[in-house]
Amino acid sequence: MELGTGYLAFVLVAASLVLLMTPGLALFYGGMTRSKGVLNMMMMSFGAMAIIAPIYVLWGFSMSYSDTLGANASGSDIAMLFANPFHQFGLDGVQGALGEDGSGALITVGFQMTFAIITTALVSGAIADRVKYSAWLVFVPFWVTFSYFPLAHMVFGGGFLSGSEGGLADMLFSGDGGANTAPIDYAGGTAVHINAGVAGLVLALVIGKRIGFGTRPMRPHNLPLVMLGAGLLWFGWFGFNVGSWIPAEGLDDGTYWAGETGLVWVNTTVCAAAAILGWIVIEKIRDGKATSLGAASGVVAGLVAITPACGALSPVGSIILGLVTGALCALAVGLKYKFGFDDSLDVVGVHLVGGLVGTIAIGFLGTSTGLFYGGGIEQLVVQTAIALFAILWSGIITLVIALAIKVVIGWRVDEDDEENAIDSSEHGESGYDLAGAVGGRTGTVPTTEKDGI
Amino acid sequence: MELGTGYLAFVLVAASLVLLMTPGLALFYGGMTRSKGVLNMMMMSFGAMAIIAPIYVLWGFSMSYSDTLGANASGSDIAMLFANPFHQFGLDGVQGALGEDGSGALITVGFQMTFAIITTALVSGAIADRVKYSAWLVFVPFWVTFSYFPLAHMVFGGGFLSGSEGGLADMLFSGDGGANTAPIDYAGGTAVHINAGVAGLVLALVIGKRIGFGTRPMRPHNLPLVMLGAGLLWFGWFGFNVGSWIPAEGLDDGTYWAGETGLVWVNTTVCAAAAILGWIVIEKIRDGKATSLGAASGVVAGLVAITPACGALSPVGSIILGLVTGALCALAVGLKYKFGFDDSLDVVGVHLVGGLVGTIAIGFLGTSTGLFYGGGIEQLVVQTAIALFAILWSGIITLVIALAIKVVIGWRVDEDDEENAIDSSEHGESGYDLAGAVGGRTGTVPTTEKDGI
Amino acid sequence: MELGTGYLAFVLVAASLVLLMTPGLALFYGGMTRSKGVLNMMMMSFGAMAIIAPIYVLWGFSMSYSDTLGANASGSDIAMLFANPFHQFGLDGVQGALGEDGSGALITVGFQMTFAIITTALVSGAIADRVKYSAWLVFVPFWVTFSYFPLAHMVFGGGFLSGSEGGLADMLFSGDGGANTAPIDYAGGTAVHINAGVAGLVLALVIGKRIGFGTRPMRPHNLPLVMLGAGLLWFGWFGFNVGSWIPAEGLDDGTYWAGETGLVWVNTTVCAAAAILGWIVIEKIRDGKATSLGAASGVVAGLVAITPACGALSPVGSIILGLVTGALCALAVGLKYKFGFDDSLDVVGVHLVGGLVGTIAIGFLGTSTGLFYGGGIEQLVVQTAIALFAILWSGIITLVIALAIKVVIGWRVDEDDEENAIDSSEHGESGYDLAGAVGGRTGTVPTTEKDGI
Amino acid sequence: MKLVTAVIKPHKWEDVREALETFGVTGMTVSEVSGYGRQKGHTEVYRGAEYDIALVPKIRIEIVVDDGDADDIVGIVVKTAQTGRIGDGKVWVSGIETVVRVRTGDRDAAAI
Amino acid sequence: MKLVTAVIKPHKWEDVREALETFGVTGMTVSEVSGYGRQKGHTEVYRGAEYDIALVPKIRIEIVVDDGDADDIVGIVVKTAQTGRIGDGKVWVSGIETVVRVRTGDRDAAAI
Amino acid sequence: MKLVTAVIKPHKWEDVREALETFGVTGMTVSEVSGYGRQKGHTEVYRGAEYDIALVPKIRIEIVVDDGDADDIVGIVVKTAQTGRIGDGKVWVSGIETVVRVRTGDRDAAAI
Ligand SMILES: Nc1ncnc2c1ncn2[C@@H]1O[C@H](COP(=O)(O)OP(=O)(O)O)[C@@H](O)[C@H]1O
Ligand SMILES: Nc1ncnc2c1ncn2[C@@H]1O[C@H](COP(=O)(O)OP(=O)(O)O)[C@@H](O)[C@H]1O
Ligand SMILES: Nc1ncnc2c1ncn2[C@@H]1O[C@H](COP(=O)(O)OP(=O)(O)O)[C@@H](O)[C@H]1O
Repeated sequence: MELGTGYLAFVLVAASLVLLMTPGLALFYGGMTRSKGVLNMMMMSFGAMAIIAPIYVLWGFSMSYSDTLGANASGSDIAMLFANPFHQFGLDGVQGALGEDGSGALITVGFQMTFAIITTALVSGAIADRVKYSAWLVFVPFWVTFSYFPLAHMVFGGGFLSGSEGGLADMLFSGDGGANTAPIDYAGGTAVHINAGVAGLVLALVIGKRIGFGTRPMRPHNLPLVMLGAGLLWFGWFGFNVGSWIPAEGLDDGTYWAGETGLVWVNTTVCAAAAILGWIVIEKIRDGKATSLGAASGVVAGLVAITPACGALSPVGSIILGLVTGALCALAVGLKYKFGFDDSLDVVGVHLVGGLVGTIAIGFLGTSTGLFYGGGIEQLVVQTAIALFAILWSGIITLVIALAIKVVIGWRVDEDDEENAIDSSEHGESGYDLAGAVGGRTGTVPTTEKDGI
Repeated sequence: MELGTGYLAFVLVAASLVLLMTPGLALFYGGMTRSKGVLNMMMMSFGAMAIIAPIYVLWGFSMSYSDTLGANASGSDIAMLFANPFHQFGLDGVQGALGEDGSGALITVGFQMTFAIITTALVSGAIADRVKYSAWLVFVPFWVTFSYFPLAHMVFGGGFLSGSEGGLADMLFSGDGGANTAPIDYAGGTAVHINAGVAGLVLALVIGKRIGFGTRPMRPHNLPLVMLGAGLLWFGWFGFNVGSWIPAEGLDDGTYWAGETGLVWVNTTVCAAAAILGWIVIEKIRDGKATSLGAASGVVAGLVAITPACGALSPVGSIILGLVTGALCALAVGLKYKFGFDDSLDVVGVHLVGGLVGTIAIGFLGTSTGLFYGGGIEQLVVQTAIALFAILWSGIITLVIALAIKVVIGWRVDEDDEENAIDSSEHGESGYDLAGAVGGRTGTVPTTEKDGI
Repeated sequence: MELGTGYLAFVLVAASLVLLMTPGLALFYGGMTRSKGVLNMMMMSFGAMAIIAPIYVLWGFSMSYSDTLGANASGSDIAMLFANPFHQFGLDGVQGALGEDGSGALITVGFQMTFAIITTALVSGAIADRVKYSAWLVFVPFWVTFSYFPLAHMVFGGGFLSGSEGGLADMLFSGDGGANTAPIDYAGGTAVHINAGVAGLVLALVIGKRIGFGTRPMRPHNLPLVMLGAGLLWFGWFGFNVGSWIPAEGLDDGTYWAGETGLVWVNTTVCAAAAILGWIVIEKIRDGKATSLGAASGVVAGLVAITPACGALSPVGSIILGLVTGALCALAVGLKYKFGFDDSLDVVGVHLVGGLVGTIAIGFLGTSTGLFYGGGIEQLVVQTAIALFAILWSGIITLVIALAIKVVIGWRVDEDDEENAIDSSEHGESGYDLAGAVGGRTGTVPTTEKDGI
Repeated sequence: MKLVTAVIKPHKWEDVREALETFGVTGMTVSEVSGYGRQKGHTEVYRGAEYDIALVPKIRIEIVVDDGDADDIVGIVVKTAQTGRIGDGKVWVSGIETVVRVRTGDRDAAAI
Repeated sequence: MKLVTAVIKPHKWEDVREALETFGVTGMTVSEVSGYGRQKGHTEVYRGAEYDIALVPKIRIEIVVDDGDADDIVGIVVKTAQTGRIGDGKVWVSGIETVVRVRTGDRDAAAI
Repeated sequence: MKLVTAVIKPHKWEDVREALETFGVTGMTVSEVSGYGRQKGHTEVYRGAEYDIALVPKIRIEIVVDDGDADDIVGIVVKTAQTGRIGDGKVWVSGIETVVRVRTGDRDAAAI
């Protein structure tokens, strides 16, 4: 079977699905904050969309992929870390513009763009309810440029964390030119989840706790919204994982595509499902009750863990990964109270922990090279190495940006505004006005002198 | 035109769409309960996802399809009812795992898995606001195993309710080896909707009424959520119906696929639309007003009815089916007050009635064999027969499981907890905390001694 | 690469995506009204779905496309404006019904049907909270028949606003039979957005203001719902724009499809993103704060503007278009206060203004024929001409229908009902009943004598 | 004139309303409030963090009545709202100086 | 000191607030309540089941005032909130012993 | 018996509750209200239309107490709810004639 347009049609859909993940995340996160911060939380995601999509066209794609998809890089060392941002600036020379030979390169651009957006939006969960919107809008372009694009290049663009010559795996496990044990990261355990999780941790530390953290109630204000968000994320994740299939030499026909995408789809689903189980079982044991927030969190944790592993495990292996991840993340979300950092919506507990579990689990559960399937220790070492490198890279870059912003413009809103309502002080709005027939229990006449154009 | 990867790309999308239906259903149902039970309602759907996806990999697929997709069955009588659960246990031997010849078998597994999930989740609407979550989690695996998998095998897997030799239709209408009048059930009027509807009825009878049913107000707490759910269900249903196309001998090229999927898409849409009309017209006449709950219910009723019929009717026939179904279901939802059973969210009135109407209507409106198109009475008889058989099968199986659970662990939560709030007693949460700046009108400090890992 | 089934699979998905836009719009609009009108607002969208889908099968498709897709038209002048509604009444003779040669014609019918629905639903935003539901249900079929179907025929069906012989562009810029400068409207800047925007304006003028407009607070009651709606609209818009690709002679292979759809996808996304920026920058300057309603509105404004232009601009051009549109629409939504018409949810400010900007911008930014790319003035003139013609057509048709309804049945609900709650008076419902454990703070026993069937 | 204020369990509201209607009370003003008292709230758990929800939902009813009716009305509320379980609520009576019907300007007995 | 409690129609709130402000009232406490009275509620229908919604939304205003202002304030509220249609609401006055401004501890006249 | 009514800032509710509990108050009734006063609201902007939100969220607490405790309780509330910033709220005291515990029918001192 030829690969044909079916494969590209799916990637078009996949790009759309991943784009939907960011509004989905906005709901997932928004429902989890207090009602006075729901809009600010959602606006962080929408702000990431607003800024990153144009940036991706301008230099993001070039910086992540231009060497490999466009002309060849010089082969210099820096090219292992990121590609030339100016080489295909503004998508210059990327094929597929109107009237040109298509080849689907712009479909890939679209698909990859959505990854940059959602990864950055994920970070915002760590800093709910206390940050100047302007500071966030400054953080976004710097972080995506210096943390995400390079890691995407390293992992997906043939750079340092891929199996390429001169890469990390090559340093570890190939003697003189022999093939190395290629790192496995199907859809972004490292570049996406570990990256976002570490960034969340660093931001939470640099920015500090919400007023009243650990002493005042801060419970989710709208759990149906959280569950809706989890549902949309799950749906979108099929784009994320299944759409990440790439034709490799000799494995580029439609039959192979059908086999592998089917596997990825099933693995993605059963891992998320099993992670619900893992999470709520821990809750039942520890707290006495299975919660809906736990179920929604389990969905996301399972999806995070299967992200790097979805092409490397069997469906049964994916069930096991899901159970383990759900349970571990359910325990990990308590760490912030122990260590006293206010990772408000558990970016660390879900994305860093889930990303680590998924990335490293491949060393055990990978059907070709995992320990449990008779593989050696190499894959496990390689997986651990790329995870650690991603932690380091993201940690350092994020720290530098976060401190710079702290010094130059400051992160925190005014204390009074934080106490009162960040939605009102930062956005001049409030999320809900549900009072029956009052039509706003408050308020006077809109200033009709406002002139419009 | 070759069938190519386009067909499989659509099935991948379709599987994702049907997966989304379950969170969509959770919203549809959740919005319809009282606010104190919204999370419990949604958790029944999420619990179905958590349990059934892994089960489907372990024995569900094998039990539904292994004989036909894998090796041949023995041809024994029991094989008309269900396939061997252990034959492809854990998807063992299902082609498409990594590195194997793909053929898309795993895409099919994914697609079918989502049917098992949504069918089971549908049942939960009958028992809102009063059931132990643990009892539901026990019910799910037994019911899906003994009611859904067998019916799926019988209808879709070449078993007793398909056109196969030795099947029900064969018993009725084929003399000595001649071709029988094959039953028509495109995407699951019997296995899905009649099955879920009957199960809902049986559970409602076994479990009993909510405290205050018929005497206290129990109106939907969030109708925009209900309409959102209806919208997502409609969207997902395109996966459900259109994705159910299967290449048959001689009808397996891309041109035929394009023709039939287009027809199915259009029929699905117009039937749902017409059923809105049917429903709200009845409301206007009977109650004086067209309601949004009526419109949302009409959407679902129309989609239920077109499920078995979407490939067999003309678009104009589908409009007629929609009008009739919408009207009938609008009348049928009143039955529970008349007969005094508390089918809380009308699984019977919508899914059982809608499923019956759709399944039987094929005998009249089917363009090839329906009475109105000059066909004989055979199709009508066959359709009625499979509907009755599905009612019987589902009714008996559900009754046995429901009574066993009643005796062994009991279905109902404590009366006080039911009066107070099931979300709180079963899940330790409450759905909303919208109070402006209070950040929880209630509550004290989170117990920060909780230790995490 | 052959076009194959991948292209058609995408259109099937695209049709489903566009169908989802209408519930998405219902949320977007519903969240923006006061809470006492949320259901009425959503019901206008659902009513449009209920009525238009069947109509489209009956005469809509025939009236829009039958001449070009079916048999040839007579070539009469009226055929430039609309096709024969009875030629393919009930889809009679449209290929693709069961057992026929497919060719995907019914997939196209489905896709186009969703355009008719969403366009009509868009109009309802101008008349929130004050209109009899029956008046709306009467307006819908007349408007879609006389305003939308003809404009769709003119723009997409080879009629007066396409590049066809005897069309508007031909009148302007082709001398003796030479090729004219064909108008560019990829997915409906004129037929969809200008059309809906003008209709909204006319209705707002004919129907008059809400009681208290400009003097009483009328702020959005549920902004997370608005943002969810915007997210779903964005997602659905990929179907709208990308699915609008049509194979043209010589440009009908898969490679060309992949190139152009990739471009359309990227343009759609970056324009929406940039329009968020454009909108919130204006807000920041004018009001001091970037709002979530502004961001959500920016998304929609950007999507509106890129609708006609998505195939004609470069990605960088699309960013510019987005910035400009976002800013202009942010200013334009104030006009209604200045001129004193109550276009409640800014159909004019967003769809008319956005549609005009996008349609006309092609004259500047179009990479083949735009002024900034060395093209002449012709494209700009043609674009302006089709926009003006669409304004005229829609304006006149809408005015006639609106006045007729005003005279015959009247548009407005009773003043008391408007003050009190239109959801209650028109639909007998209220949107929310969130009160914790009360289960409805109000109400008595449901009338159980209601008889059902 | 007297003002009777009653704080009761939400699911008793319908019964109380009916009993008062039967007695002849034609109007009252109702609000949703939260009660704090012997009846303890419950515990909620969000990602492992426990919240002690101290307040329980209650319905608060205000009834302006003629001096002579106050005792009867208190009696009716107490009787109808009683379940005998902790948290049934309180009823209290205070004096008011005047009451006016906004629609007509009528005062006191004529106003209710 | 007196406490004036007014229950009025929601859409009259803005007018009442403005009138009171003009008179010189600098503070009040407002809540959303439901009223039960001569003004009947409406009927809702969900899947054919009718609900008789007995309560109608009202706004409840509490104003602590100097003894001498009470009558004027009652008059203003009655005048501004009046539409002449059933359901316009009630206003009642009761005596209070003392009022304290939390911020300063000031009492009575100085506290409002 | 006395009724102490306190209108305070929402984020002070927890502190006030604890202080009252320590003092020995075993019950109260709480509602979410909006305050209008010297503390001005804020401005919201929706698509360029400005809304002057005059009301700010407050918590209203009602406590029925023994005559002798009223002063102490007012003092505790004032002390705990004080931030010294405009908008801290008011506390007022009025006399009530009787209070009944619904569960038991107990009256007055025995009822609270
Ligand atoms: N001193 C009080 N002042 C005002 N309201 C009170 C007081 N004590 C209790 N309440 C109200 O009465 C309700 C029931 O009181 P609680 O002590 O729980 O039970 P019971 O009245 O049966 O002893 C409380 O939830 C609260 O709303
Ligand atoms: N006896 C009462 N005590 C307290 N509030 C009352 C009483 N009677 C009426 N109300 C309040 O006044 C509102 C208007 O009363 P209603 O009888 O409907 O109309 P009207 O005052 O015009 O005769 C009611 O909705 C209720 O909130
Ligand atoms: N005269 C009054 N009657 C009733 N409540 C009042 C009155 N004045 C103020 N309040 C309440 O007290 C709150 C605080 O009052 P405000 O004037 O803003 O500040 P402060 O009390 O610090 O001077 C108000 O929000 C309102 O709820």
